[in-house]
Amino acid sequence: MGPLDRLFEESSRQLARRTSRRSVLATLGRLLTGAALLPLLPIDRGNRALAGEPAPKADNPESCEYWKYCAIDGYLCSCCGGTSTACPPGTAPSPISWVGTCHNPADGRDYMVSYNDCCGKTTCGTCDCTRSEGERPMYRPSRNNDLNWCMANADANYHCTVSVILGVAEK
Amino acid sequence: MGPLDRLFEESSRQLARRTSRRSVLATLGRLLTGAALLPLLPIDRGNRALAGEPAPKADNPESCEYWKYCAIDGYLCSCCGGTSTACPPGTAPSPISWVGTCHNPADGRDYMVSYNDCCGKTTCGTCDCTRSEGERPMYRPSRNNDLNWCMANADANYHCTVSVILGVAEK
Amino acid sequence: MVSSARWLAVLRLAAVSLPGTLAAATPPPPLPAERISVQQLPPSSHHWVYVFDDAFANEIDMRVHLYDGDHYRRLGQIDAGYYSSFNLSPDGATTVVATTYFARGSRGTRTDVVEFTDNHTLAVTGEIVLPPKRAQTLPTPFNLAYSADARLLYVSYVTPAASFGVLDPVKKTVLGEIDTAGCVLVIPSGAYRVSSICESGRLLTVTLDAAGKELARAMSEPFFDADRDPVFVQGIPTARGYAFMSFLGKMHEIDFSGEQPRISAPWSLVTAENQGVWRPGAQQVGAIHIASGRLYVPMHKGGEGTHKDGGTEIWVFDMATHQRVARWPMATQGLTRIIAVQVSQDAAPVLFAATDSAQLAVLDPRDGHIRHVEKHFGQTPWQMLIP
Amino acid sequence: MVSSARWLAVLRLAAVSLPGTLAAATPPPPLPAERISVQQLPPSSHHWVYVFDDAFANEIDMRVHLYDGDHYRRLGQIDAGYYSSFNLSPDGATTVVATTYFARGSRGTRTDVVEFTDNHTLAVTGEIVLPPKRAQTLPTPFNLAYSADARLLYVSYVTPAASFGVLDPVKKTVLGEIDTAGCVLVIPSGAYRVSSICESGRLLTVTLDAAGKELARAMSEPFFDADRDPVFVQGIPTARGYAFMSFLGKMHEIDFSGEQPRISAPWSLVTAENQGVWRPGAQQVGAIHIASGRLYVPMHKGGEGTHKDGGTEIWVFDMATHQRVARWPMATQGLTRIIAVQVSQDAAPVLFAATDSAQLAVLDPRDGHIRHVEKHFGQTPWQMLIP
Repeated sequence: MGPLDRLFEESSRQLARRTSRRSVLATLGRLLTGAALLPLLPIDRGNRALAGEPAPKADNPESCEYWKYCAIDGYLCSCCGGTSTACPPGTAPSPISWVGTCHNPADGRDYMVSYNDCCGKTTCGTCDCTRSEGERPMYRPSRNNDLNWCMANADANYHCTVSVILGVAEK
Repeated sequence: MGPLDRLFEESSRQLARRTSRRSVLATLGRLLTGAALLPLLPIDRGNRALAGEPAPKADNPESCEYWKYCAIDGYLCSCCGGTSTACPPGTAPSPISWVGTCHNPADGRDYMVSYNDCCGKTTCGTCDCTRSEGERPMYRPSRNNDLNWCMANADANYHCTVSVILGVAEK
Repeated sequence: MVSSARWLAVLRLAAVSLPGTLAAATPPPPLPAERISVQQLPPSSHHWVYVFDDAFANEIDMRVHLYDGDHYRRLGQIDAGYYSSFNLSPDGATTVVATTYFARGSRGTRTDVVEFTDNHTLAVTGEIVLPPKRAQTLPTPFNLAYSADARLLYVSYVTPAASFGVLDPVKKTVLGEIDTAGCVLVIPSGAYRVSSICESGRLLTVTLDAAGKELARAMSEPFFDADRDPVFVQGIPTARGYAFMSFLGKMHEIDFSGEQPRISAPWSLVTAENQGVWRPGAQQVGAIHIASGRLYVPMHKGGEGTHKDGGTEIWVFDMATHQRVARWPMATQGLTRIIAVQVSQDAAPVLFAATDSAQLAVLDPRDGHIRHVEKHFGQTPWQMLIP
Repeated sequence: MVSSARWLAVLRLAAVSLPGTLAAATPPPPLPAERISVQQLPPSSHHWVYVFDDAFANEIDMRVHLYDGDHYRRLGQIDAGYYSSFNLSPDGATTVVATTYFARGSRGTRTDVVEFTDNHTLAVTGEIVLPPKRAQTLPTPFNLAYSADARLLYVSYVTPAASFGVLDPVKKTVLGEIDTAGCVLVIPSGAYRVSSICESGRLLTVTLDAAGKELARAMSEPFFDADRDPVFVQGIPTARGYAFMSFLGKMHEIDFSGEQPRISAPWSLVTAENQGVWRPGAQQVGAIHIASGRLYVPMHKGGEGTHKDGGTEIWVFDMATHQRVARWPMATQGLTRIIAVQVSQDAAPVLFAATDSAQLAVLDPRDGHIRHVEKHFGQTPWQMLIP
């Protein structure tokens, strides 16, 4: 029985009795990625305080200030042979991820962003970036960037992190 | 057949035919340590040019300038929980080693020093020290500090290096 | 071993290079041959600290350094593998490390394992191989924890489904696995209770028998709101349990001495006008000297998202009165942002602070005076434990 | 996916924050959802360099970085394990890494292995498990080397008894082991000769058949004196073989194109009055642009024992005339000591220099002008190869 099956079994047997519906949805949500994740996940708008400030390198994907990286904690794949959405050659993206809600100053919108780890090589070690806006501790895994999200990969070693727009964040 | 047996077999079968006696002795010498090593090893006096200069931290075993460290390249065990002659707790000294000839400014003598690696934990990482006086490339292993001298230990991981006086260097 | 020609050479050298001394005096005997040994640790001290280096740029090579806060020396190292967690046994005699190895360094067969190190010899004395479910996360005191009587050892699993393993640290076996219904971490209490933190802001407490089988479970009332003001999971040991600090600086003290956790009303580290302006932030967010009731917290000025940024100051509070009793800027003393704090529990305690530039500082917990700073103490010293 | 309330909010924000623009204009459509991919490498360039990071403070985590010397970007990483060696296949399509893994990171069962990485995908495509004899030493081009036709692969063994393994890189098997009578390293030539360097200053050359069995062996005359002026083992590729530089700056060119190595009379990088004053020193001590005959050497002022110290200057020589044609101080350009150099072999070459503070610099090999510097390029970038 794989982790997904097991999780569903747990959901029906125990989780639903003891935790809120929202928690269950978040738990399911963290097993998915891409646009399908969007309706399942809670949205965080806590990081708008800085929206009016100048965003110096908000349009450079090799800078930690790039707008999509608002909830990242790790190494930017853009500096490691990948791009902001592409894992470096020879690594594999994690199928599970955490999400953030990031403000794009270019169009004034907030976007849901999925952070997927790229896995199977040792730590890239360049472009360390910790921002953690809207990040939550591991009891909310869908918003947590401390966990090794390569955990479920065949090769579970963390290398770097990409960020992928899921869609505009619902108000 | 262990490496020592094998080496002896090689010595009798092939080495003696093809290399100088001195080379054979050096090869044997590097399998031993302690005072027994002394008569077998070549002596290098190339590093006396600096003997007249002030030796700033020559009496501090946590300094790379300590007189015994003249041919070291690695981490000083003195900074890693050991001393200049003691491996840190939980590590094991290498039974094989390289040697140097170091000048002790306190008594004006040159000493033969054996450098043994301490093995079985990952790199200590503090007090990096490279001096390499009288050091020779790996074709003279008894004087080479590039090799992992933990190579023959049960746990062959390099942690740090100690230095052990073998005796006064013969002129 | 010393020829007479050699003696003459020494005499000649002495005569040339030391003209002001008695050149004709008998030279000292040569230094004797030395023997290699393995250093033995002296009896342990209250001021020894175990410092976890996350080795953030080389995560397959994490390690724990044992450091002497009186003599300012490293005492030794315990290797910790990949994305690992560590803790100490209740008697301080053993370090446990939960870690992962891959057969080819960063690839290949994954082996999750708990390793036991004798804190007197710093040698690994045994291991328990785990199912490949170990929670690979940053340091907390609750990734891996002993029961109070050291008969059971609990290890967090996240696959990402959450559960925990129950281990027998004496027989070195896995006793079983307890599902935690999405709640995470292992907060140990009594014999044998394990509490986990839930996204709903509640604690799930599972009671086990001595063989690690579940006897009962219960949910607490919610004590925090993960949306509005989440708590750090780096709980701080108190006299009767743990305190959980929130991102905005609320202290939630929880008494774990009874059958179920008793949660006190929170109090705040910051005044109303400073809420959201000054805040705690670190990898290890606070330490309490229990006898004196002094709490040490790395604080900084910053907004949402800065909860890992590290403190520019250490603030000191009285746990009884909830008053701030001191505020120590660190930059003026040469430290960068404080990323972890720990304090010893003896009557003459020392305070340790690790920074985001891998400084390890030893401070006087009475006045914040820095007694000593180690530079380049590993790469990322993010957690410190003292038995 | 976008509600009308959301549109209004965007319009309102635009009206407030961008007063000078046409606030009533149609807003741009939202950015589309993105898909994760894995980056594909473009066709390889002559200016790509493979940089070996010895990771000296975390030696179980060595790695090779692929770097683009035109666009100043990392292209990817190949993991290299513990105390490893690497090389490239003659066609440049494959990176081979000889390394060691321990079952418990730094302890436990030792596995020596050669790993093959496809240089287009940077994925490991296969491995050969070795006997636990691999020479664990610092980078040279001769720790691990292909035959010219890529049918055989040689790997140095030091236990400390010296020998080498003969591998079949196609079938991924160990063919055998050749004893080298105390001589070390595998200098490949022809089909199939392997030369090793002996303490006596000679070369031992073993000739093999296509199955890796020894057919013959021969010893050269001595060409250096390990006592008086040893050669670095980091040989520099030349048009017909390799040049071995001595600690004092003598160049020993050896032609490996024939049945036996032909050793030329040495020439000197330093004038008589500078001998022993200025000297080469680095982990990778020189590089030659073969078509132009330009040799680049990190040089420094220093005495015996400084042969690993790194160069404060790069000196440029003409291999035909043996004249120094340039001398480039590096500190004035912001570089610390040069610990490795490499040059591409194309008609518009780039020169790479790595320093002891982990800078990676891209230079113009015509005038030494620095085009770009990467800081913190790993910990200890000690060897660079270009196919």
